[in-house]
Amino acid sequence: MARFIVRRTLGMIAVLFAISVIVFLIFNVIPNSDPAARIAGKNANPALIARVTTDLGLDQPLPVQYLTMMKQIFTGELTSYASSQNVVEQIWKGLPATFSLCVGAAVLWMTLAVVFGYLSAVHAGKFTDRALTVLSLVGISMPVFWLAAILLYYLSFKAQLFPTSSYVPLTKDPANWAYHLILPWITLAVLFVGFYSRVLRSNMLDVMNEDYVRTARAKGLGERQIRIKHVLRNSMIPVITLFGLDFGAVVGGGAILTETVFNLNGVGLYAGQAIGSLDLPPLIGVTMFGAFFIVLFNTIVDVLYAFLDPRIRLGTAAPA
Amino acid sequence: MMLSVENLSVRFATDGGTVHAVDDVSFELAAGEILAIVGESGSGKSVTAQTVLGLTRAPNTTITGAVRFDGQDLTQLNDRQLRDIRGERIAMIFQDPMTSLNPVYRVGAQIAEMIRAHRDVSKGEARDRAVELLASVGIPNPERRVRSYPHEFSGGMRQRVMIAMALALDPDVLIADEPTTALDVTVQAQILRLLEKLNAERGLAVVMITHDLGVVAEVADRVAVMYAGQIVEDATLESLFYDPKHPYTWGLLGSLARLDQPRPVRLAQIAGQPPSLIAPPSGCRFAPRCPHAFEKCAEPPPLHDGDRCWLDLEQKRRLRDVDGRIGLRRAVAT
Amino acid sequence: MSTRRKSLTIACVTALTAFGIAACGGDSGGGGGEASGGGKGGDINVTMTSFPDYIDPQLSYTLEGWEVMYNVYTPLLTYKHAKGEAGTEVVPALAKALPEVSADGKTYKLTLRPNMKYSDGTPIKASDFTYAIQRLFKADSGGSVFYEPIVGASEYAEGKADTIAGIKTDDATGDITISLTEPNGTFDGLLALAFAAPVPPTTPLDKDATPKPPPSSGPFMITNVEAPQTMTMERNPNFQTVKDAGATEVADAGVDKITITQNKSNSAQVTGVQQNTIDFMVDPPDADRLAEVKAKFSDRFRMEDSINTYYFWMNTQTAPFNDLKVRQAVNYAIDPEALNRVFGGRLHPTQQILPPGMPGYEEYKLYPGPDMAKAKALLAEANPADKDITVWTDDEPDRKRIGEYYHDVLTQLGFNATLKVIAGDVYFTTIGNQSTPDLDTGFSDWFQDFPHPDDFFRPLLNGASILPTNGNNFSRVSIPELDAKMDKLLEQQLTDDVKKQYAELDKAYMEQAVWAPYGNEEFTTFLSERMDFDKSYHHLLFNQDYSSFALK
Amino acid sequence: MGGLIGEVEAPGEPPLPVGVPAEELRGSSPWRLAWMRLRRDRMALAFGVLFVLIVLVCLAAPLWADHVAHTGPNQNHITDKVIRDGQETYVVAPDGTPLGPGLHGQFLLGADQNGRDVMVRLLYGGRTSIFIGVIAALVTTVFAVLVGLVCGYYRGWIDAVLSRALEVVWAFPVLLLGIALGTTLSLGGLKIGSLVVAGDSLWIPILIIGFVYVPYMARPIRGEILALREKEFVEAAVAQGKGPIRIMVSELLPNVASTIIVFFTLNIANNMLLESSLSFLGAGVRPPNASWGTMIADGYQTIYTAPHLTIVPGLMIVLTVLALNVFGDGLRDALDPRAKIRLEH
Repeated sequence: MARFIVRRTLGMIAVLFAISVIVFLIFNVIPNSDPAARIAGKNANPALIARVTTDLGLDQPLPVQYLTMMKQIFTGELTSYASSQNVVEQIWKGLPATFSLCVGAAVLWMTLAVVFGYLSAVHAGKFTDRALTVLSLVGISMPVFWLAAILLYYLSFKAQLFPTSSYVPLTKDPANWAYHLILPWITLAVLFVGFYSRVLRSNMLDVMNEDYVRTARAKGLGERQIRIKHVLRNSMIPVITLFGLDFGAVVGGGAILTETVFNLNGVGLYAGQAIGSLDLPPLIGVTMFGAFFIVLFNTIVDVLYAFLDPRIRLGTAAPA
Repeated sequence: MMLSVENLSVRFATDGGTVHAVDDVSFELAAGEILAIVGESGSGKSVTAQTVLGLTRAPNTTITGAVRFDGQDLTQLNDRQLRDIRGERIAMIFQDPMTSLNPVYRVGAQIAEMIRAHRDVSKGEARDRAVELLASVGIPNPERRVRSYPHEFSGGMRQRVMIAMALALDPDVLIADEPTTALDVTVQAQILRLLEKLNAERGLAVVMITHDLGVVAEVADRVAVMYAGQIVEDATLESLFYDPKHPYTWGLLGSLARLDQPRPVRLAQIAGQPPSLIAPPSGCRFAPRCPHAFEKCAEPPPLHDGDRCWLDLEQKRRLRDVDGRIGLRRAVAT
Repeated sequence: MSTRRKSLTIACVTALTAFGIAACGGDSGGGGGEASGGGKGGDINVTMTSFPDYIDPQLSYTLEGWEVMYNVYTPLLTYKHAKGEAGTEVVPALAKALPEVSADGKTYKLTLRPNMKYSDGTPIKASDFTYAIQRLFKADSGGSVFYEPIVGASEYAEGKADTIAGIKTDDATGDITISLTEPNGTFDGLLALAFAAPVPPTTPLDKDATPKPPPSSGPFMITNVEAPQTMTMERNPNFQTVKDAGATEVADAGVDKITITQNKSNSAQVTGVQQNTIDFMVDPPDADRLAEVKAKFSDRFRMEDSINTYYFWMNTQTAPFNDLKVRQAVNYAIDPEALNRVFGGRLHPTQQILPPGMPGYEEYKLYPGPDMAKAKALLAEANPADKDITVWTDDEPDRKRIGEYYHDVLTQLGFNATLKVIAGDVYFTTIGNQSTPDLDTGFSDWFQDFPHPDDFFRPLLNGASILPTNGNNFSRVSIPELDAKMDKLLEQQLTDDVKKQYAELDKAYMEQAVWAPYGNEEFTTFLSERMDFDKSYHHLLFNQDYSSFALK
Repeated sequence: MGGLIGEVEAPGEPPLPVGVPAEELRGSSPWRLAWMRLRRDRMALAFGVLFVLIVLVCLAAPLWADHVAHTGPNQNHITDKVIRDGQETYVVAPDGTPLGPGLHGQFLLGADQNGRDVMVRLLYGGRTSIFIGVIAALVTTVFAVLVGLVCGYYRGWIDAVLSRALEVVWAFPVLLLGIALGTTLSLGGLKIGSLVVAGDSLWIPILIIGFVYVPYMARPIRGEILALREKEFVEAAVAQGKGPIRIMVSELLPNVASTIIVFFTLNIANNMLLESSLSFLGAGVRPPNASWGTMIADGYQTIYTAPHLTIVPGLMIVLTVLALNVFGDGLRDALDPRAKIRLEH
């Protein structure tokens, strides 16, 4: 097991390194987005621009600039060119909002997905199953930001049931915290509820025909106990794998849209702004933050896979 | 009488039409007796066995007839009542041990689960009982192996676990649905020894479903031969092997490779295919493949004193003799 | 002045999250508290769509930033705390009187008022002014360009000298002498900017002081900053020392505490002020909410003039816009009424360079329109060979729509126009960079740095302002005789005759149709119920004057 | 009971499906079987037809523009006037509120803030969105199949390198990568050798979306090819001296054809969703051309006064993507009944 973890961490570092290089190159290739010119202000003369360039070390060769930037990330000094705010600090400040959104949405979509998937599998073919299938398919087909706009317009504005967008810290006012996050949770969760419930449904239908389910019945277990302890338990393995990958992707950047529309000042919103203003330091910071989570959760999923399904021995090639 | 099946019929409604898997099957199982049900695949023997424990109940199934056990008709019990029988009074083991155990739970836990489903015992007690059971079926150092997962056992060992699980609540009847088919010969023998020991020591009545006459010869007290959903012969072991009454049985015996005789050029086999169960032929179902069929066979023969065939006893004994062995000779231009 | 708002919003979305009910961001501290605090004071709540770029007098260079600095850091001179044109007059502040200017106009003498104290009690010394100017250069501030005429400034900037030769101060007597390399009629105005506001030497010389702003010399002091979400300003206890020293022109605070919060949703701000959970919103309500606000809240809402001009620049050095007729055709084709709708009726139509409220403004219209037929006729006459042009605009929602309108007008005129919409933050540096290809025409706006006509003509139309990077003369206008006239006028003080000549300069440029100007954006004052609507006023240079906030 | 194959006395003949007359099964390829299954799936077919209908309607955009609405998609009519129930009304009122929907040829769905006809833009926008969705799916398929084949066939270090590359693209937050590339390329366009792509051409969103989804498709294809690689018929082909290219194309590719087709349809749906997200964040289709995503972004500014400007384009996306998803599902069940293909979201 330890060997496996070491191998995967090395893989993770390699991937993160590759991503940091890619982002660095993408943004250094943009024509005339030279940060020095921008900082020097509107009617700066060449002398002032030259001074700003040397101060920011932008006249160094690219590799040197890249190394200094990487050093700044790990020492937490990375500051944005546009607004001179410390990037690491801003990301740190955005964490509560992003995590509240992602974790809350994850809990919502996993519970609903399991309930919907279980119901439509148990009542396969009947009305409940068909209704839930249609609902899931519609759920998969909706653009996240559009759903957010519609929910905000009808529920928050017209019906005034929910407050407007913006994040209320959990520590200050838990009730308000949840109240402000209900719509964002729903928006983020709808897509995954649709997808996961259908994956769970087809898995459960497969598992129901397995021999060990018949054995369980022959052991005199109750139908409900069989469905939950045996059928659901085994069908959840692929769903949990998917969850690991998707949760990483959502925390890593997928939440940009939801945070932007609901104006939750989390890492996603900060990422959106960083790109809007083509500001390299925050962008590298945010992308590394995102990629770290995606790769981290990929590894967690592989390790978790072994616990979920004892047949998988760690150290062999991770499941494709 | 421990268990008696009376006129059991099982029909499945499928897209292609209604499949008459089991058609008017009746047999009895005495306490401590080992009854073998033998037949080709698709003859309905597994369906019959599973229907006894109500495992074939499904929206598209219609089950008629009765399964009398301990004064109750199991076919009429609802799911709740049936659960008190399953595992407690009648236990079952299946053909493929590789897939019959849940891969993600430890073996001990699966056994304990069954015990706690029927007895109000603590987890610890159930676990200890599981260890005893594993020992009783001959699994080495059971204290450690109880914590192993199914994929950490060989086929034979896993079948032993299944048996251990079946014995957990000291049932009266064990239904074994082709328990040795998926195992290689040496392991097969061990499993059969184990079943015989359990039958002898505990008086456990066993219904052994198999298509292997070798297994039948080794363990069975009585044998029922099934063909196309019907029992065509019901006899004691001796009379089946030495005084078989039904041509199909002759065909089965004839196609056995014999050590005590010169190797034939080609093994004899029964011509033709088992009939479609969607539109079963009227009259004797074996008639299309029976070289001795005659007009009477157009009428469906009843099962009386152990045999479902219109030939009289004398004709049977004469026609079954093929070159000094029991066999089903190709129709001679008689 | 750099773009009107240093908007960090990405494209269309965050700037205009279209609706909302509750008050601004939850962690807004004293949000929405009713009148509290002693006497006529109070604790009021202000929201901005974009937080100030820096809370540092020497670095801040956006409207939002200057609005805060005006009543926190007092320079030697300041602009009169008054409504309308009166507010463009320069009056003495920390200095006893207006500067004595030498005959050759190159030496300025001022004296600092005695025993004044910053908000943290440190005494205000004459050398603090030198320190402030030094900070401008060491911290690479955008405003340092204005103070380069001071002798020894560029040497100090490049590090060749460790003090600025041209500034002599005597802390005992408070005398300050500044010598310039050549006379500059606007220098009084420059001394009145926040850039030149003295700060104690404890302020970091070459770093942004936003995390811990320097102590204040104005009516308010900064007590808490959490950029870019929220900050609080409170009454400066030591401001009395400045008033006792005779600085009567520097207005006092009308409320005890102001909490400023960033709220990305304009609509949420509008609703907040309507429901009195927000006391003042800095930005004007969006087009789609403006009608409703005008109708229902006329008792606490009004339009305000602001000195700015919105125009389309045309590259006069390359085809097809090097032909005067083509440029005139564009002026005929543009319909200010259409663009006014993009601002929801907040655009005062115009067709000249200087905006109303700027000294030297005389209204005229050379190309009465919209007259598509005349425009097409002119274009047919000119018959430019190169019809492929690129139209540039910025991706902020209202500017994108202006760009789309202009692109459609040019297409109807027969041009083969492609629209290029780029990120707001890099727009001006991109079109200001000569190496960018296809710079034919596009959107631009200009907000005055200080109320002097030269601040419109020099950076935008003078030949010398065509720079390799960061130039603002997007039309690349270089007319030697008009440049010479501009330089001559700069040396004279702003008399009525000089204003007349600036008006003629305006018309001269428009005869060359160097731009297609279409409007001057009007700002708004929108207050909550409890605020004194009549007392509050809009300052021409610094937008809302925070010292005019008061509760009813 | 004639006609049953049973008559032929061949030892070990596997029992044929019970009760199905012989003729029907003779010589039907997997595609015919799949078509038979698909034909029975009413819902999938219905939605398939719906998708084709939407495509046709959008393709007919010029007809509607010229003959009914008499305006192009980008034409501003801010200060024009239109006759609405009797009297002349401004297309965009002085205070900036645009004309609402009404049962007229012109401005059927009303105008947007620039006075452009929303219905015309919706149809042209549909063309753009669907065009990007389909072509990007092609791009993804080509790359994914290439990578999948090469990895699966050659294995060894080529597989390791390409898989690591896939992992890097996979680890990149999809939206961040899309926006970053979108905003950067829109500034200066793309110059690869002699090939010059203008800053505002549709090819930029197409290449970005196509590229970003390659890992989602390449991984499962690689998995299947790896499994197929072990099969005897591949060894046989090698033994016959066939070159790697021929093996990959003629032996391996047909076997993953059904996976590719299923992924292709579901990929179009995902691409349209990603395109709308990118356009919403200003990094997808460049103004002034319309796509459903940009229309939602524009309409979003005035959702308070004119909600239909946001709702209608969104509904069109949902309808089209739903049609593709349902049809794709039907296709997957038909082509691969044991549904082993999982489109990992």
